[in-house]
Amino acid sequence: MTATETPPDAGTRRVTTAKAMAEAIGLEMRDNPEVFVMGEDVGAYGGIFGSTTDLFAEFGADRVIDTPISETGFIGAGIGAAVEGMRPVVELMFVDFYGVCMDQISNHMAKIHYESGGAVKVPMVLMAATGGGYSDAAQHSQCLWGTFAHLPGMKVVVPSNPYDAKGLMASAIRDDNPVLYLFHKGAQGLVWMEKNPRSIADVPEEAFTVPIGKAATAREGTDVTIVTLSLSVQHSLDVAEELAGEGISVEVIDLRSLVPLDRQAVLDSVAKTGRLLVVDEDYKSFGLSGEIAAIVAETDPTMLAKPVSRLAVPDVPIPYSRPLEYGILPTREKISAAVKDLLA
Amino acid sequence: MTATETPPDAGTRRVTTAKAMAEAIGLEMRDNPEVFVMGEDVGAYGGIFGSTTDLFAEFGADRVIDTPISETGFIGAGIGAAVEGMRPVVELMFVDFYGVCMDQISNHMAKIHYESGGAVKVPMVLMAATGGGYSDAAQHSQCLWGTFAHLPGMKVVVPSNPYDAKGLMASAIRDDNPVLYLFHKGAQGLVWMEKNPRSIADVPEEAFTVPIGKAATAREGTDVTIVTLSLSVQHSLDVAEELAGEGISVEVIDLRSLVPLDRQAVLDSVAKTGRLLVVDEDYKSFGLSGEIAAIVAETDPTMLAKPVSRLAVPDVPIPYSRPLEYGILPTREKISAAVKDLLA
Amino acid sequence: MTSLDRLAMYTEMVRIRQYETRIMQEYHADKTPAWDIGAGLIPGEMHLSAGQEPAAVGVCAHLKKGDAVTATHRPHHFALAHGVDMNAMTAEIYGRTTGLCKGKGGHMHLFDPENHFSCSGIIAQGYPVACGQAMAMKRRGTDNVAVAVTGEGAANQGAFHEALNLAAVWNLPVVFVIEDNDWAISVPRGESTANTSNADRAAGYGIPGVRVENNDVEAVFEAAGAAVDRARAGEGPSLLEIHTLRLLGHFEGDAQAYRSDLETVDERDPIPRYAASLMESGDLTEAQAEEVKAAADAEVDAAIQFAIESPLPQPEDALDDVFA
Amino acid sequence: MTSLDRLAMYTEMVRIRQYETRIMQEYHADKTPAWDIGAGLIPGEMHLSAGQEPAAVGVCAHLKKGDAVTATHRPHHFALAHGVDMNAMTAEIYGRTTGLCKGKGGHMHLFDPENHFSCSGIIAQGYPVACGQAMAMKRRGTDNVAVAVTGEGAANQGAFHEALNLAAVWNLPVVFVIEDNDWAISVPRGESTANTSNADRAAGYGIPGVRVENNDVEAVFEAAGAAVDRARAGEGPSLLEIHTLRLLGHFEGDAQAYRSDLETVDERDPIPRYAASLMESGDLTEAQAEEVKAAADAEVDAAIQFAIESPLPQPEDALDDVFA
Ligand SMILES: Cc1ncc(C[n+]2csc(CCOP(=O)(O)OP(=O)(O)O)c2C)c(N)n1
Ligand SMILES: Cc1ncc(C[n+]2csc(CCOP(=O)(O)OP(=O)(O)O)c2C)c(N)n1
Ligand SMILES: [Mg+2]
Ligand SMILES: [Mg+2]
Repeated sequence: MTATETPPDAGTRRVTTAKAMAEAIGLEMRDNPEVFVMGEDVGAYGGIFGSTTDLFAEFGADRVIDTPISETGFIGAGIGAAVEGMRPVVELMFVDFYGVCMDQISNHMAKIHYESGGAVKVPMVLMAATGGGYSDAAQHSQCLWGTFAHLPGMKVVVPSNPYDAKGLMASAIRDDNPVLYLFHKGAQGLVWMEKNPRSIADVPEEAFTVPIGKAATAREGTDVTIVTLSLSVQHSLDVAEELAGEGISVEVIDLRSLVPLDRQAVLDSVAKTGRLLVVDEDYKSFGLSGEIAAIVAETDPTMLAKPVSRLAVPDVPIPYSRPLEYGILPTREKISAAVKDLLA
Repeated sequence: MTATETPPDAGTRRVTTAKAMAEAIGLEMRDNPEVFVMGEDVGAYGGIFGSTTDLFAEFGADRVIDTPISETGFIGAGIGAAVEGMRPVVELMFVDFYGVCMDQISNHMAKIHYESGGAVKVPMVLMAATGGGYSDAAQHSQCLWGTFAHLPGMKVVVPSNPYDAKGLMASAIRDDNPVLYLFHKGAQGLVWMEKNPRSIADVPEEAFTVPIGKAATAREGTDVTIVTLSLSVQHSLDVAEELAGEGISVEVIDLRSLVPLDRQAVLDSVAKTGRLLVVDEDYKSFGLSGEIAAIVAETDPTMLAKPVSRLAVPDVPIPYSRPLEYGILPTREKISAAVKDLLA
Repeated sequence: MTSLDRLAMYTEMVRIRQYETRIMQEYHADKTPAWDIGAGLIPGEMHLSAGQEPAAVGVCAHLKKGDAVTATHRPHHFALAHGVDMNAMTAEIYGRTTGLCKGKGGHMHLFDPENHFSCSGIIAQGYPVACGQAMAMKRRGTDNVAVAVTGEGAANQGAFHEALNLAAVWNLPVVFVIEDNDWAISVPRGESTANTSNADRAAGYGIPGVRVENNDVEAVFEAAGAAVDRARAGEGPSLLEIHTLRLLGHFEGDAQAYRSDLETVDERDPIPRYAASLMESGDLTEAQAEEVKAAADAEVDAAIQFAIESPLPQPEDALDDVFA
Repeated sequence: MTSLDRLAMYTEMVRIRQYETRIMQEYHADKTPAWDIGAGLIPGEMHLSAGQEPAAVGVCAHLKKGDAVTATHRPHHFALAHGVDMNAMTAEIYGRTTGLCKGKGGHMHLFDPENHFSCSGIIAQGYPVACGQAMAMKRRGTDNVAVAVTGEGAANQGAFHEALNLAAVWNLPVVFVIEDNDWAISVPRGESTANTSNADRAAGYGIPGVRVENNDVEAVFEAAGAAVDRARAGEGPSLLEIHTLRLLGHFEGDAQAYRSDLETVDERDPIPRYAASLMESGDLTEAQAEEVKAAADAEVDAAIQFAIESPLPQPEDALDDVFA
């Protein structure tokens, strides 16, 4: 293993999130012949959202495998290969397609280890693109991380930037457990999509890991805590910078993984600020924003100087037309307004 | 329509939950030729958990249709029939099998109305058995209502007793929206399963409706609020009766539906007691118990005299062996202990 | 097939082509210089059907009031051929309140209940839905049929199998159509599919399976006619695979670097070929061809005009229509 | 097939039958008078394989170390025939810490990584997993094969289709086995399946498909041998449908009121029939038959004894093994 023990400094090499993911996979593949990639259009195309860029050229069709449009078939095959000790990295093109293969994911990938009483391991990474914001409508714009995090037996990783994307991918591949790796299309740094400059950042060339289960304090602050993840971290940081100019000090907690969930990071920050805003691009009810609020409510509700605020998709399918879609997404404007409401 | 406006008195005719469901379906079928039933073993067998008892004898194979083991196929067919104006009642035998047909459920059944801008209706009932307690292990014992309630576009109904089972089924069939009707095997009153006497109760013979979206105060109390649903209502009522003898007054809120969720019923009760225990047989994290806690935390955390308590399956797959399974289920003993903890 | 039928089919093919061509132009018009998929008057993914007109036109020529079509992520040709209003469809693609779905659906979710037209962006999932539509038609004693469309890539999805078996066991009036355009995004048919003709799969369900070669609208018309007649007569479902052509990228913006057959794509365009053949047989004159194209262009212009002049929805409209 | 092969197959069939018979007795022993599925030493659903021994024995006779089997909700016969330890398996069914899965899995989730044996209670979902096992075997250059089992009801599930296509396109060493016992719980094959032989579906994937009639272990042996050899030789997957017999209810407690063929079930029992044929051919004597049965009974007794004497897990053990 070429990884360093503690995450290295980022250096000065600027890389997109997509490229960072692909690099991490490539480094693991060089290191370990049991690692291979499979999914729709992961080969010559390089993954619709760039997650396997250049891997086909280096490793060929034998280790970067284009599949038929048979998600149950090839995710099941990933599980079978993992059970036999290989380390497949399988791509589900859009997380929205989970419904055609959810049995393999939640009843097999996630449960075999437990059902077997620990006798069988399933060291597999399932990666999928999430999120909206570019008018791809109800079946291609969901986040759904709350859905997966609710179901036991799989880790759920949600990077927000290139550095974490690379380090978390390395950790995911080396993990002996199934890891669902959800990357936001809008944070991939793709040339053909509107993007935040935070999607292109300094990333070390060598392999390194970011531990799964540790939140990051993306920005320190004292007035309000924003607990968030994925693309919404980028928006929240933008808002925090802007509000700093108005004398409002926002702390931004980037969860980085939902399973395991770094409860302590949430509690520590809320203990400090007394004000909690959860920003989530997934549906509002019965999901992440409720869980984060519950963590405080079941630990010590008196920590809260104000009721918890939840900014998430208001339990509607994602609409197509831009004004409609931006009407329900957690935009910078809404984040900013929610922070101010908490301080009002 | 033969239904009365307000739910009628229960009368003195004792009926199991399973029979109550089947009766409601039968009454709607007599009334409306567009209603039909489809699923695995719903015909001569009468539904593995009795939900279609005697319907085949009355209505025949043309309206009570046994299907191949093709859940995507026949749930999709239910959607197609509903889109054309019929009112299919489709059974998914165990909710655990959702993974082989979740795309039809969450990307089609639940979204077509919205995607069509309201132009298309999907008046369909999807019913499924939930829950454990009889050693059916990880793939046949889940509740999963949190999973569905998180996803927009379908109502989610969860009766706890025969009266509600009948009235909610009638409402579900008459609803112009897709309704997921989740019934707990352990509350069906089946002859071949351990049961609480509350699963056999007085139910009127005629058709009637129970409104979807209204929680019931299953028992009034002043010291602690238990918010719960389905079989856990029965357990909670048992505990409340027992604790009454010890001078502890427990209020039991039976949610009856998760979508729409009767938030006000939760808030009113907690306002009164200041102490909230959520009892849920679904997985703990990112689900119902978090949502209920969040409702209080985002409304007024100062209502809480004590931190919220959540008793749910502790994020493990359901194990097979009885001591293991009862180790993770929300049993009467654990409910009782949790209530006492809230008062300690 | 009469001369009039031929002319009608040609006209419809041109109408669709002119539509797709204009949508392509409009789609790209305001996305440059920094190409952004979410920007412009038409945002989001755009899967155009240029080259696949023979499939839609040859099949839909047999459909009548009350017949249903469920299409895919690439739905425009079937929508137009099945009679969906061009104005309302275009307004939907432009995300306007006058759109089929008031801007909520978009190009992959076009719903027209009057014409029993719908589509879905999830591969092969329209097949089961068509079975249910056919159940309703059959139960109500009509002779209507449900047509379900997928691509050849979709024929490897489980829903395909379940729907074919269901329709066969229940003897439902469904015509299952596969548009084989050789590609599923970047994956060629041969790398994804374990046989050369999906029509062979029909035998596994005891139903007729026909493969139409050469993207020939008249051959499609013949084969589809037999399948539709069979369904109307209560004799059950059929499977029809149509070898067709993806003239453009998978979606707009697809550079097609992977595409081995790119060079010969243009020469395989079915429309000039059909025009030539109709002219040779005397069914079409140059002047008629000009007229057909001009009429199509005028209709398309008007539809785009209608769309652009229609209002965009308000953000808060997003909260409506979750429940009826 | 030698006389020894025949005797070995007979012996294994009897071993399985004696096992299932005893499990049935034990299962019901402590559930009366008020029959409760969750009560007793063996709680939960119980799907027994009595009558289906020819399928498991005929197929597994060809398997060797490193070969994998994925079975279904009705897994005991394949587990035993594939070499899963009877003690550990029985202890699992009794929910004990000495069980294959320490009591976490139960009768539908038996995992034995040493023998590459697993099963799942979800219809047809073992088929794709077997493809992945076969991928690993092939990539590692072994000549091992993966066997995947389902019932005939399961052959209408989408996963079946996806797995067959995948294995065929990738030329994987898989043997797909369908146990056709005529019933899927209460639904007869004819009402669920649009053809009379699932072997016909193999052609849709360009792979060999064979149907073995008559629940005949020797015919299964022949057909399975060809399929396994083909897979080992790198020639790809095959589909094998075996017409077999569900001697008992779908699960224990099933009254089978729906079952039209109930009367003739006992006379179709494959074991007495095979015994008679072996005696006729001189491959088996009465005394040998007694011995075989006695040995099986002794082994089963010991396994049940082992299970009953093993400790039950502690409630808090439920929290372990979620993550490695
Ligand atoms: C279940 C599912 N998997 C994957 C996709 C992504 N996807 C959209 S179109 C497409 C290729 C479809 O190929 P084909 O069926 O041949 O239709 P074509 O695009 O050629 O018309 C894929 C993989 C999807 N929409 N749904
Ligand atoms: C996806 C799914 N649907 C339904 C079931 C419920 N179920 C369990 S066994 C069974 C019948 C299976 O029939 P078959 O495949 O013929 O196997 P057999 O029981 O006859 O061995 C059904 C419907 C299931 N376990 N999984
Ligand atoms: Mg294609
Ligand atoms: Mg069977």
